[in-house]
Amino acid sequence: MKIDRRSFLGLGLGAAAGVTLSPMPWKLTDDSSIWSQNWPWTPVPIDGEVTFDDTVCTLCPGNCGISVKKVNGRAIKIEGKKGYPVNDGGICLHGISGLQYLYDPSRVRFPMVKNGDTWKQVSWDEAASLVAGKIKELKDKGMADSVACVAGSDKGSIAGLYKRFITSVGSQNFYTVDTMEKTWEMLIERVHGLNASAAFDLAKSDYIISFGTGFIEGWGSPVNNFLANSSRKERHAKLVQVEYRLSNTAASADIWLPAKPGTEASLALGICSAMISANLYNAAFAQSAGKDFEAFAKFVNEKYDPELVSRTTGVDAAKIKAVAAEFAKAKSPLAIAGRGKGESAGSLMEFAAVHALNCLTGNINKEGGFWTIEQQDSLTWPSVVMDDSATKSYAKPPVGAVTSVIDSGASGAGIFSAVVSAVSGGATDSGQKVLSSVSKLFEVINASEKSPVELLMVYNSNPCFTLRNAKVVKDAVNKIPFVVSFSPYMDDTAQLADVILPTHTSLEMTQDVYSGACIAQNVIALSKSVAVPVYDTKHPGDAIISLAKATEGSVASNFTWKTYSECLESIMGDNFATLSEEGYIASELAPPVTPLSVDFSLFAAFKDSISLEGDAKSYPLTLVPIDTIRLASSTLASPPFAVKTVEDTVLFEKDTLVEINPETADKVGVDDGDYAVITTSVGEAKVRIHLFDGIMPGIIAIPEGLGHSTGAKGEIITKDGSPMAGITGATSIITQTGGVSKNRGQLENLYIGGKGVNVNELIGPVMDPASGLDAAWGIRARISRA
Amino acid sequence: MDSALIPKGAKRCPFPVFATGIAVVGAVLLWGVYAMGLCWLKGLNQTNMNDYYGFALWIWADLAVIAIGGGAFFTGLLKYVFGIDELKNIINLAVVIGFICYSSALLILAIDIGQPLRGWFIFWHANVHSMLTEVAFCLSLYFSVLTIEFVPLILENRQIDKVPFFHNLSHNMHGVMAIFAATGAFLSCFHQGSLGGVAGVLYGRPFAYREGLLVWPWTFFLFTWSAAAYGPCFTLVVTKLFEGITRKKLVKDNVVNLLAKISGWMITTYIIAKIIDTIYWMGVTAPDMGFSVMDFYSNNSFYGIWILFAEIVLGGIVPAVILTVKKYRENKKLLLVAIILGVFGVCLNRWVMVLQVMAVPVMSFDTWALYLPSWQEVATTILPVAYGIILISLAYRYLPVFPQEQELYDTK
Amino acid sequence: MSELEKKTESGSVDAAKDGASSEQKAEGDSGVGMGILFFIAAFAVCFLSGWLLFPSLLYSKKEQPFNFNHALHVAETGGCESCHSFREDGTFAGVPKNSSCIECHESQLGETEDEAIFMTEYVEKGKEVPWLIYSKQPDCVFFSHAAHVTGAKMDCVTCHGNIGESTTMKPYQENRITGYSRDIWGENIWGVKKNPWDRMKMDDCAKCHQEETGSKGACFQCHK
Amino acid sequence: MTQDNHGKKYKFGMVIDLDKCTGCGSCMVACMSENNVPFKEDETNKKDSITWMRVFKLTNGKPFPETDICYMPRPCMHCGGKGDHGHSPCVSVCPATATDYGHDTGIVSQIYTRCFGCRYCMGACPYHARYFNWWDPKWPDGMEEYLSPNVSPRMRGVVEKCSFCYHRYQAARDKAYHEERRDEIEESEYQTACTQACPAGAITFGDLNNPDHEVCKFVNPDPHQCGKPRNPKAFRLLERLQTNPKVYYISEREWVRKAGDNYRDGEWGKEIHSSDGNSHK
Repeated sequence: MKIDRRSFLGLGLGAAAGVTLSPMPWKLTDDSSIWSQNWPWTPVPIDGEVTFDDTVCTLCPGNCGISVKKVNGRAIKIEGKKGYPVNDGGICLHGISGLQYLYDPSRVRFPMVKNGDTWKQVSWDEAASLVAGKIKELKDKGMADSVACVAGSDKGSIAGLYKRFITSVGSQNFYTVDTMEKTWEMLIERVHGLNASAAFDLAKSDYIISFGTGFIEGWGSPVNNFLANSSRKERHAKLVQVEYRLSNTAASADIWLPAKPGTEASLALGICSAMISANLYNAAFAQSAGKDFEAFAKFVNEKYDPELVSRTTGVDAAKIKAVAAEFAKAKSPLAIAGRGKGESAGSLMEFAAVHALNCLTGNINKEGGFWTIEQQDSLTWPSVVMDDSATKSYAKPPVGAVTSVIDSGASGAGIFSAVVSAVSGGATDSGQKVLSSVSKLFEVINASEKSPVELLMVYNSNPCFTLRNAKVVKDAVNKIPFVVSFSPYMDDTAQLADVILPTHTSLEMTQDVYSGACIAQNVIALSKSVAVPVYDTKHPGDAIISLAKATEGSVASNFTWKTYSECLESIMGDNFATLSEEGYIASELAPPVTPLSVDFSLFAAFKDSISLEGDAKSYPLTLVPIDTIRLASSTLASPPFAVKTVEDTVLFEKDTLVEINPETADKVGVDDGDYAVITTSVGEAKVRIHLFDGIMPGIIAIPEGLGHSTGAKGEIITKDGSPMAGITGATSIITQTGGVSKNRGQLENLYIGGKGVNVNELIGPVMDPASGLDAAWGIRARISRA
Repeated sequence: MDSALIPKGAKRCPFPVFATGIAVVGAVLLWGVYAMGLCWLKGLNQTNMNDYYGFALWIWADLAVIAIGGGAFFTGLLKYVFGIDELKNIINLAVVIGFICYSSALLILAIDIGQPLRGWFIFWHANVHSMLTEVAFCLSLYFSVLTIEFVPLILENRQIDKVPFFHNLSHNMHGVMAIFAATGAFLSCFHQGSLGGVAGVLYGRPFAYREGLLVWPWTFFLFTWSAAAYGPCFTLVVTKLFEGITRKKLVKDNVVNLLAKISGWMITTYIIAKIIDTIYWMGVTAPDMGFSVMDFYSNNSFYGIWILFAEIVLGGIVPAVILTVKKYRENKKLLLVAIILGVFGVCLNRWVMVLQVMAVPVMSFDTWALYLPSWQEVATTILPVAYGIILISLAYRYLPVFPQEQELYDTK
Repeated sequence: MSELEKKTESGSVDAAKDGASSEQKAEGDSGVGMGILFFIAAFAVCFLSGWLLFPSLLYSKKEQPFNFNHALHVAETGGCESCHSFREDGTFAGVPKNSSCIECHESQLGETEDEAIFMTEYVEKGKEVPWLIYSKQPDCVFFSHAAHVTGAKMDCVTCHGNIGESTTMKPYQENRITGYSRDIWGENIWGVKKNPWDRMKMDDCAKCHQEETGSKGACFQCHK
Repeated sequence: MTQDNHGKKYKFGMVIDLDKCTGCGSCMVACMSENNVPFKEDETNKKDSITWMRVFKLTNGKPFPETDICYMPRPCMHCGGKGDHGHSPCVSVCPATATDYGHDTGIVSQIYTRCFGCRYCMGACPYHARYFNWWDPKWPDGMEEYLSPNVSPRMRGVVEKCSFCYHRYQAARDKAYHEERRDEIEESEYQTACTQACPAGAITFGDLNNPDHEVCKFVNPDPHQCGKPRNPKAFRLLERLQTNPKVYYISEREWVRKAGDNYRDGEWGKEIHSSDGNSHK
């Protein structure tokens, strides 16, 4: 048979015709496009029954009520809980992103011990006995006071347990990260003689003067303030914002008073002066409740006449008087202080100057006014038992002890002690109240040749990121021989730890929650676990209880509960049953039984605002942080969704952008988008320039919440040597899982980590002589083109 | 070596020289193919396009090659429908260029879409209101027509022609070519127009939007007209290029001058229409939407009013004058300047109607969006050029593209 | 370069041959005959494999975890709704979960092997049965049972066929390329349908919508 | 296709009070979380960052201390198009009918599985409301667990945009059908995720055809002028382009209202008559 070209032609044509007339090409065309519609690497979430689980968000002290939407029991979305007293359905962007914290790539999957450059997986028991062993060793040597703990706050039962642990061991070294709430508490103690927290009834006030607060930028209880701000707009209640930069709050305000930075207190006293001289203050209240009012009146009239104040602040005297008149005439005027989000303590005397305005109107403990909320001890702890060595060690003062000196005018120099928080995990009843500061702690460690702290426990805080002069804090942490982190994430501090005992994230655990953040409400709530723990983590309460048990002796005897939930039930008393059922208990605010007194002598003791670090010659500009709600700047880093909302004028690629006025830019010789170097006495950083008309010339503003490190350096060795992965808690409920990024074998969060500059590496702490706490709100700086 | 395939009596460079040349261009082609593969496998993240620049370099290249490939339909129209017979001496080249341009355009479109496997949805699930649907239908139909027009030329290859069947087929196809040319001209008119319509209908984009007739904006007609006007310029540029490279005369001057003259008059009429359109747009259309002309040409680092000047004066009026005035047209150098400017002008017009449209901010608080293509985009844009060079070289070497070549050679 | 050279060379050799063969036209008949023969052979092979082999390659077959007798359950419970019910929010629960099965199957009912598998493998282990859903629509589809069953009062049979009368579960066939159940395209490889439930492609939805409501409906009506 | 929106069953729309908006970003995140929007390591190139709801920051351009800023949340405008007939800029250009106008709801759909990624609609949209999936969506290990089944995750190579949370409308209809209400839906039953989340209560959502709905009361749309707001403090973005959006903005601030459209020198504040007979203000 001869096969020629015709045969081939026939073969080809025949095949083509045969295929064309069969369904194959047509079906394949259709199917290949359907394949592209269902790519196996694009996930397909499984449908099912929808349920809602209500709980309380604990990402920030705002504590909003949230509803977690679930499909087949799998949490898919977080929404604000309608009708909840704090937020009534509203929710902030971090709260919505809550589920991203569950699966954060930097989450620590299991307990780990640092071994040179690597991390080794250990069991919970191994980890606990390792830490307990160290503590026992120190205790045996009589060095129990060298055990310290830094916690995010001292509110609630979990913080109580950690404090109780430190106390049981025999140490006073329990520290919390100080916020404006602490300063307000100290102020109330000094001015009104009350053991109470401050609260502001912003939703009902008809005239608010805010001294640099980020009223709608995360200050106080963020969502509650958003609601208050909108209700304010509806009620045509006025907001006056005193700030050197057109922040979102300033933009939302009716009157923006751009006072020079650092002169806010003077402006407040200027308004006081205007009110007193025009006889616009609540004379009846000042006379009946006030002590030393006359001295204060004389003081402000002499030193803070509006004309004088106008010169220092740069705010027109007529404007000062006008605001004073409006403020005085308002039905429920309110003055608030606490810069930015109020995440640092701030200056006590500055707060005092602002609070003088509230005291002049007498709008205290009334609707729409300033409230003193007595601190309730709703938890009943069994008293702490200490053995001899613990008692001995406990007598030693804390490493970070500070004294606060207030020159209270006529009455001369005096020392007053601040309150050790009422929600103590079992302080001894010696009544000794010692003030300490976490910034001071690290300062002392750094200054000492050998660290006075031998063992540091870090719970619910990230001091290596959030404290001013973070680099120095890191040095101090490195100096401490043994550091135990309870962080769920490989954050800036956990990276420096020797042992990590990873705890649950907020959605995975139950805890008691108390209204705070200066909200004029009384709410106690139970935040419930709404998600199965994703990794081999423990409830922080259980973690410390098991550590106490491993420590044995008197320490263990103070922790007789089997689990945290048993502990919570027993110490909460009657509230527990109600909370388990209702979720929260809200009660009306009630004024204190005793009539309010005001000691005006403190206000008259105002001298100067906290001056900034650095000399004006080498550092001609002022560097201040910008607080924005879109970036978390406290213990937790922002979740990917929140980072996505950050404008390209704040963060671009991996660079922080700083705001400066075009006028300043001209002088310095930089332009929009340029690279520049900021230098302060603390450090320097490369940034990019963003020109903004709304900022006062002479100021550089830098966003907070950036500059997190990426995560763990060094390899992680699992027990069985298998690559680190594995979600232990939940079963996979997604049919197709292809689009997952490769596990790096490292605990890195590249969505926020490694981006931008940490403000705290440019700004150092400044001790407020009045409170002993850190009152830094900026630093002197210079900037030059890079 | 390959002499058996080369048209009888035609002088071609030695095969190794040819092969080397093809290999060099082939390397560029492979680079383009590699980039194309990246785009298909990894997706369009390989480009520098973004959500503001959904249409970019490729779409410009697409529009530009179709515009300059317009010589095929217009020359075809003139020859077969209007019976201008001299043009038979250049029609083959016009068809080859057309074929290259249109196949390139289709290839570019296939790379440009995010889901190539679903590309056929444009036919199957067509939305008749979309200009792009019109483009897709006319483009692919006209490409089929061009293929049919190209086939007889291939069949004229010395060896193929020896087969009686092919010989007869070729002969018969020539006979009916007028019908195809007419169909092609009609289809081409439409899709050239609909490509113009693509930008013109965007009433959310004041820079591009034009009023018009029925469903077709003025840009529809301007695009058709400009393709007809400038397409022959490109045919002539390629002719001149060939003549330069081969150092041979391939087309007689009278043919060149005729096509140049027709092109000149077409450009003249086009540019008048374009100027009227521009003035109306500046004076009525854009102001109605709240824009002054200079809003479109200021506050950015690239798009200045120069681009409008370059398009209308350099790319329009200048070639129009040169090509319409006999004295200038017959000056070889001026002619070359004119046809090059013409090609530049029409390409610039397409650039403006794609890239500047995307760049101009519309919301008062939006900013200009400028973009630089990635290497993958550049490579895939060069890919059709390399492909075109190879195909046209092969055609020139093995097919009787220039019917007058022999005659001109002999007279020399 | 050399390759190109070779190709062209062989091409020209071919061409030369071609010239030769065309001259030997006398033998043309047999050449044409062979061509036709090859044409028919190739056509037949491709045509048949496209029709017969292709479908069997395209689909994979999977057995259900165990057999389920619909007819029996319908007889016992009285209708589809007793197991395939709506949730309170109007969503359709689809295939019931074990929790609703064990309302009746508290303990093993009957002696069938399938029942035993159900009890020992799933109920006792607290595992849901991984049923393979014949009528499963892709992720892009939002199908409202409420609109069709409650709103338009349609019968289950219209779309699902007579599955309620079946006593055994047919093997589940899955398109290897798309991952779709074969029931979406239908048994017939050309997609030809006799009954409304034979095929469940979008066009089938649209056809019915057109007939019943006068409009195919907007895309979002059924897509998500 | 030449039906009018007026008198149709529903015409869903949104009103955003720009004076209440604080720029907090909750709406953006609520949207991303509700709609399975993916995220990348670097999202700072805003021209390649999928944000169905995007909050723009506007400034009045004046020097310190006269400066003012305003945040403007921008979802998809769900344009009715010229004459409000449903020929939205994007719908009319899509070659494959992957985006269409729902005449019963006024909502512009986007069908990811139909879209083949030509991006013509993105060019057509002056609001930059449409986004292309340049990348395969990827979630960190395990994070896909939070994906919602109500919105299908998009694959690489297709366009996506705000749908006014259409799946919530679908769910509300399911419930209405189930309760034998046919598809009569209460105002509160269908609210978008951003509306629900906004802690400032700046966003209102509802049926513009229903005078009892808040949105209608706020802006008082004029049915004879394609829904143009009759409230003088309300405006629509780029009104003069005749895209006829269904998203309205309210502000007491004049500069903000002016920023909502383009005006040539001297035009602002005057009644503008365009050559096609439509009047604008």
